[in-house]
Amino acid sequence: MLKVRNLDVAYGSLSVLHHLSLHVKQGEIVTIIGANGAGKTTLLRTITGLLRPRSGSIRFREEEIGSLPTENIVSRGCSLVPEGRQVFAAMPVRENLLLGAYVQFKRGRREEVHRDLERIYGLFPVLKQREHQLAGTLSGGEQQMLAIGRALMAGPSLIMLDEPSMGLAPLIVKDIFAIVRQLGKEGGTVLLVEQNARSALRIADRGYVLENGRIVLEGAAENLLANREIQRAYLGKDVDAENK
Amino acid sequence: MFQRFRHITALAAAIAAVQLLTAATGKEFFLTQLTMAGYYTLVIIGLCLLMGYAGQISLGHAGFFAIGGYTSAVLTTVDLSAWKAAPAISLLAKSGILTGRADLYGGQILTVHPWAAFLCALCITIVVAFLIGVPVLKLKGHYLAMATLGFGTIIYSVVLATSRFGAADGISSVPAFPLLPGLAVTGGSSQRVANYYFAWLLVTVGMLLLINLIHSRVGRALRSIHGAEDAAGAMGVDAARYKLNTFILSAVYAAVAGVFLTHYNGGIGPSEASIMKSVRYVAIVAVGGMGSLWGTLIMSAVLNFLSLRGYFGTFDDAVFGSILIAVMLFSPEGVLKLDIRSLVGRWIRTDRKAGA
Amino acid sequence: MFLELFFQYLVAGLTYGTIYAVVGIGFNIIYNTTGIINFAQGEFVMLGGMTAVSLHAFLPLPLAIAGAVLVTMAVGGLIEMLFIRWLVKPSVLRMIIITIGVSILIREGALHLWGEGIRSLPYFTGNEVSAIEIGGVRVSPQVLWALGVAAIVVLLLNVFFHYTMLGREMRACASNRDAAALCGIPTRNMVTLSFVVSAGIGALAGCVVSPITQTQYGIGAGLAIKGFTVAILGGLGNSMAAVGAGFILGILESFSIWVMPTAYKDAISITILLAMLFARPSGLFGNSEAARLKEF
Amino acid sequence: MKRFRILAAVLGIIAVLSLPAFAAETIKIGAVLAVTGPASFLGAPEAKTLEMLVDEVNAKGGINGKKVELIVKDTQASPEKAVSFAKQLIDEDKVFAIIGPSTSGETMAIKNIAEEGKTILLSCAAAEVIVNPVAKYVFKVAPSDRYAVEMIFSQMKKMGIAKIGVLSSNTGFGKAGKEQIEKLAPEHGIRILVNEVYDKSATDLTAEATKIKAANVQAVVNWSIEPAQSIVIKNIRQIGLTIPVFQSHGFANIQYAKAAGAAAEGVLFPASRLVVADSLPAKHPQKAAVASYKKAYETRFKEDVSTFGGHAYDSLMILAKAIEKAGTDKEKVREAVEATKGLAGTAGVFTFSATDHNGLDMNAFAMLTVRNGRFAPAEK
Repeated sequence: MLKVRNLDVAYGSLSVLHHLSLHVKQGEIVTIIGANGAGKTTLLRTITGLLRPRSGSIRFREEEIGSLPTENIVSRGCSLVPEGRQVFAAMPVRENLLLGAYVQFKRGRREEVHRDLERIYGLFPVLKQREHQLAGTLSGGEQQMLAIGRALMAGPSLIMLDEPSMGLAPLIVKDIFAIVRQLGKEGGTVLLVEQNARSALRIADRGYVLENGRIVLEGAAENLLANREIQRAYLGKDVDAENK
Repeated sequence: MFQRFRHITALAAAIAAVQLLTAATGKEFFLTQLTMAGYYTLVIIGLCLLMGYAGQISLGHAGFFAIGGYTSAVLTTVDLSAWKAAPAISLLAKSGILTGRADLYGGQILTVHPWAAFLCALCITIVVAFLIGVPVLKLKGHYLAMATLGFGTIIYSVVLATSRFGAADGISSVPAFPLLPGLAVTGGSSQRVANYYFAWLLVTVGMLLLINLIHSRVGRALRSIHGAEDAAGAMGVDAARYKLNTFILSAVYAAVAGVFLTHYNGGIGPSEASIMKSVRYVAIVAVGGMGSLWGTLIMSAVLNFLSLRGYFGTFDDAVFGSILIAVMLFSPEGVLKLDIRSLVGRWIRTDRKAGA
Repeated sequence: MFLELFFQYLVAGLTYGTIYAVVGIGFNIIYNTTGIINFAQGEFVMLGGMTAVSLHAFLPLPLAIAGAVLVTMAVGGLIEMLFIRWLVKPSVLRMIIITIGVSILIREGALHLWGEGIRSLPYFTGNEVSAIEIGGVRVSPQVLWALGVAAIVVLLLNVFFHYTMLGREMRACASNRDAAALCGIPTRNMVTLSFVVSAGIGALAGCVVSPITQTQYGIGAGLAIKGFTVAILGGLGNSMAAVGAGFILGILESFSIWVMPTAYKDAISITILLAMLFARPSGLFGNSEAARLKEF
Repeated sequence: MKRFRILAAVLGIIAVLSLPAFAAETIKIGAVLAVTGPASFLGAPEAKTLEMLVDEVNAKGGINGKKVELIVKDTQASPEKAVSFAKQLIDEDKVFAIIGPSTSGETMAIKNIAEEGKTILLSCAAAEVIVNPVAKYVFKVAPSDRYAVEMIFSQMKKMGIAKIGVLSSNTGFGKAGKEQIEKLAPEHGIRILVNEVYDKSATDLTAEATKIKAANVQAVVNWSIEPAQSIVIKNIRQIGLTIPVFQSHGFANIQYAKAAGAAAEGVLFPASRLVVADSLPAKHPQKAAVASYKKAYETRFKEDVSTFGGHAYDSLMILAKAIEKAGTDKEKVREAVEATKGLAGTAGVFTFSATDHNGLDMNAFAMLTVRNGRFAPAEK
C-alpha cells in the first residue's frame, strides 16, 4: 500500500533522513520505533507532503505522491494523526470531527459522514459526551482520541499515528493502543510511530528501527521484541514503566 | 577574526574609489547625493542591528532621526539675542555653549552652538529611546510593530503640529556644523568632498562598532534572543536589557544621522519623520538582508542614491515597491544571497505541483 | 447645550470609528487564515471606491458598487496568487514586506490610471448637506449607512465563520495550518479565499465611506495605518473587537478635539492607545494566549 | 570575493551614469515640483502645464531661436529631495532657472541653495517668507496669502462679521494662511474664537465642525488645498451650521466644489481670475492670458484647470519674456525679471521690483462664490 524508497530529507543544509526505504502492506500494523530526534516525525511529515523530500520516491497505492500537496495525499486515503494532537482548540469537538471529513464532503458522501461520526462516537464514547465542548478544553487523552477520530473521519485506507502515547497517563495509553489494535482487527492499515517501543511492537505485525535518519533493523514484531539489542536500547525504560 | 577588518578596509577603499572616480570623470556633484545616502545608511545599519540581530522590528525609526534633526535644528536657529541680558543666557554665551552668527539677511543672531545642540540631541534621543523602549520591547510580533508605528505617528504629529518646529514647513536656515577649523558639515559646494568623506567616515566607524559588537559576547547574546527568547532567558541572558540597549543604540545611530543630515541640508521637514520614511528604512533592511549588515549597507547606499537623484522620476515609489517585492520573492535573505539556479528550480517545481 | 455637544462629539467619534472599523475588519480576515497583516488592505478600500466611481459613470449605484467589489476581489485573489501562493513557508515578516510592496504598486498604478484628482460616490440617501436630527444632534445618513454596512458585515462574517463549512475550514486553517492540511483542506485555496474576501470587504467599505471621506489614489495608506491600529488594539483575529477598538479610537479622537487643539489629535489618541496596549499587551479584547501564538 | 564583485558592479553603474548626456544649444530650465505624493494637487497640474508650455514654445521655434529643455524633478513634497534636486539642477545640469517648488517648506529649504548658486528661483508656493525678506534670486508668482486674507476680511466687514472660527490643514499652505489670518485679524477688528489645525489627510471633520458650532461664531474660514476642504464644508452643513463659510484660494479648483456638491453652494473665496475666465469681460487685462491657458490645458489634459497650474504658467511666461529681452546671461535675465512690469498672467498682473519679488497686489484676487455648482463672481 505504501512504498518509500531511498528517501532523503533535509532541513536546509541539515540532512535528517538518509536513503530511507520502507513499506506497509494492506491490512498491516507497522510500527517505527526510535529515539527522540531519530527522524520519525520528519518521515511522517514527508509522507503526508508537509515536508518536501530532497530525493527518493514515495508511492501510495501504486501512485507517486512525493510532490503532491498535503490535501491531495489525504484525499487519496493517507491520513496522519500528528504529533502533539494539534486539534482545532477554539472549535467544538463535533466541528473538529466534521472538518476531518472534509474529503468525504467533497466527494459528496454526506450519508457516510454521519455514519462515520456515529462510528467514531462508538469508538470513543467520551467524545460523544463532549460533543459541544471546545477541543482546547479537553484533557490530553481526550484530545488524542479526538485527533485519531478526526483522521478516521476522512475514511483513510492508511492511517499514520505520530507518537499517540506522548505525554499521556499509562492508563490512557493503554486505551489508545487498544483502539489501534482494534483498527487493525477491522482490516485497517496502520503505520505507528512510537517511542513507547514495547507497547507498539506488541500490537504491530512488523516493525522498523530508526536511528539517526537510517533504518537499522526491520522484521516481524515478535522478532524485534525478542531482539537483545532492541531490548537494551529501547525496551529497558518500558519495563520500569510497566512495573509501576 | 581578520575577515571583518578586510571588509572594513574594502569599504574604505570603495569610499575613496568612488570619490576619485567622480573626480576623474568630472562628476563630483554625485557626491552630494552620495553624502545624503551615507547619512541614511547610518540609520539603516543601526536598524539592521535591531531587526536582524536582536529580532525586534521598529516602524518608528524615522521618529528618532527626526528627534536628532529637529533638536539640532531648533537649537541652532532659535535666536536668543532678545534675552541676552538674562543672566542664564549670558552665562551660557560666555561658556561657549551659545554662539553668535550672521543670518542669511545680514542680521546678527545668538543661537546654541551646534556641538552643544548635538550633545543635547543625543541626550534627548537616549532618554526617549529608554522611555519608549522599556514598555514597547515587552511586546512581540505585530503588537511590537503597532507600538513602534504608534511612536512614529506621535513624533510625526507633534512635529507637524508645533509651530516651534516650523509645522508643515519644517526648519530652514540651519547653520553649518563646524568640525575642525576649515571643515564643517554644510551643503556648500566648496566643502562637498570633505562632507562626503565625513558622512562615510561616520558610516565606516558605525560599521566597525556594530561588527565588533556582533562578534562580542553581547552579539552572541543578541543572536540567542533572536533564536528563542525563552531559551536565552534560561541561559541567563538578560534579554530585556540587551534588547533595550540595542534599541537605544540604533536610535542613537538614527539621531546622529538626523543631526548631521539636517546641517548638511540646511534644514529639515516633517517628511523626515513620516511613517512612510520609517517603512522605507525597514524595507531597505529587508531588501539588504535582515542578518546582513553588508548587504543592508550596499542596498541602502544604492537605493538612496538613485532615489535622491530622482532617476525614477514620478515612478520612484513604484520602482522601490517593485524592488522590494522582487527581492522578497526571489531572495528573502537579502540581495547578497540571491541564488538564481535554486530559484528557477523552485519555480519549476512549484509549477509542476500546481499542475498536478 | 453641554449634553447636546457631548452627543454631537459622540456622533463624530462614531463616524471616525466606523471608518476605522470597516478597514480594520479586513485586516482580521487575512490575519485569521495566514497570520499576516496585509498592509495593502487600505489599497483595497481605495480601489473599491475608485472603481465604483468609475463604474457609476454608466451603471446605477448598486450595480457600480457590486462591480467594484467584484473587481477588487479579483485583484485581491490575483495578488495572492502572484505574490504569496507559490512561496514555500515564507516568514511572516517577509510576507508583511511583500504586502507593503504590493500596496505601493497598487497606489502607483491607481495614480497613473486615475490621476491625483479626488472623486466620490453620491450620498446613498440625501445629499451633502442632509442630516438626520435627533434631539439637536445631527448625523449624516451616510454615517448610518456605513454603520449599518459594518454591522451587517460583522454579522455575516460571524455566521460565515461559525456556521458554514467553508468558514470553519478557513478557521481551521487559521488555528493550525498543518492540521487543516491533514484534514484534506486545500489550505492554499483558503489563503487565496481570505484575500478575496478581505478585498471584497475592503472594497465595500471603500464604497460606503466614499461619500464621507472622498476617494483619491493615496487615501489607502492613512486608512491602513488606522485600520492596522484598531485591528491590533482590538486583539488580532477578532472582527467584533476591531469594531470595538475602532469606536474607541474614533471617540478618543473626537473628544480630544473637544478639549485640546485638533492638531495634536493623533498624538493624543495614539498615546492613550499605547498606554492601553502596554497595560494589556494582547489587545483590548484579545486573550493573551492567542497573542503569544503568532509571532514574526 | 562576492562582495568585492558587488562593489565593483556598483562602481560600474556609477561610471555608466556619469557618461555625459547629449548637449545642444538649448535653454535648460529645471522644475522642482511635488508631482506625486501629498502635495500632488499642486505639483501635478504644475508639471503638466510646464510640459505643455515648453512644447508650445518649442513648436514656435523656442525663445530667441533657442529651444527650451525642461527637466522636471518630482520631490513628493519632501524638502530633503528638493535640496538634492536643486543642487543637482544647479551644479550638474547647470540650469538657467528653476521653477518651483510647489510648497513653502520645500522653497524655504532651497532658498539658500538658489542664492549660493546664483540661479533664478520662481517659486509656485504662497508663503510670505519666501520673498520677505527679499533674496536676490528668489521670486514667487503665487499671490501672497495676505491679499487673500485681506480680501476675505473686507468682505466680512461688508457682511458685518466680527467673530470667526478658523480651520486650516497642517500643510505649508494651511500654515501660511493661518499665520496671515492671525496677524491681520486685529487690524480688521475681527476676533478669532476657534483656531484649529486638522490633518491634511483627514477623512471626516465632524468634531472640528462641532467645535466651531459650540463657539457661536458668525463665519468660518477654512485654509487648505486638500480634499479635506470639501469634507469640512459638508460636515459644517451636516451638523446644521448655516453661517457663511469662507475658503482660501486653494478652493479654486472646481473638483473641490463638485466633491462638496450641495454643501459648496454659497461658499465665498478669493481666487485669481483664471477660474472664471469665461465670465471675464473682454477688456480685462488678464483675459487673453487666462482664456488661452485654460483652453489649451483643458483640451490637452481633459481636466479642469486649477490656479496652481497657472502659477507654473506664469513662472515660465515671466522667465521667457525676460530671456527674450535680456538674452541668455543669467545676471541680466535676473535683472529683467526684477524689472518686469505690467505682465498679465493667470494669477494677476505682475510688476516686480528690487524690493517686491512677488509682483502682485490685492487686485490679483476676485471674490468668488459657488452658484449652481459653478464658480461665479460673488457680486453680480
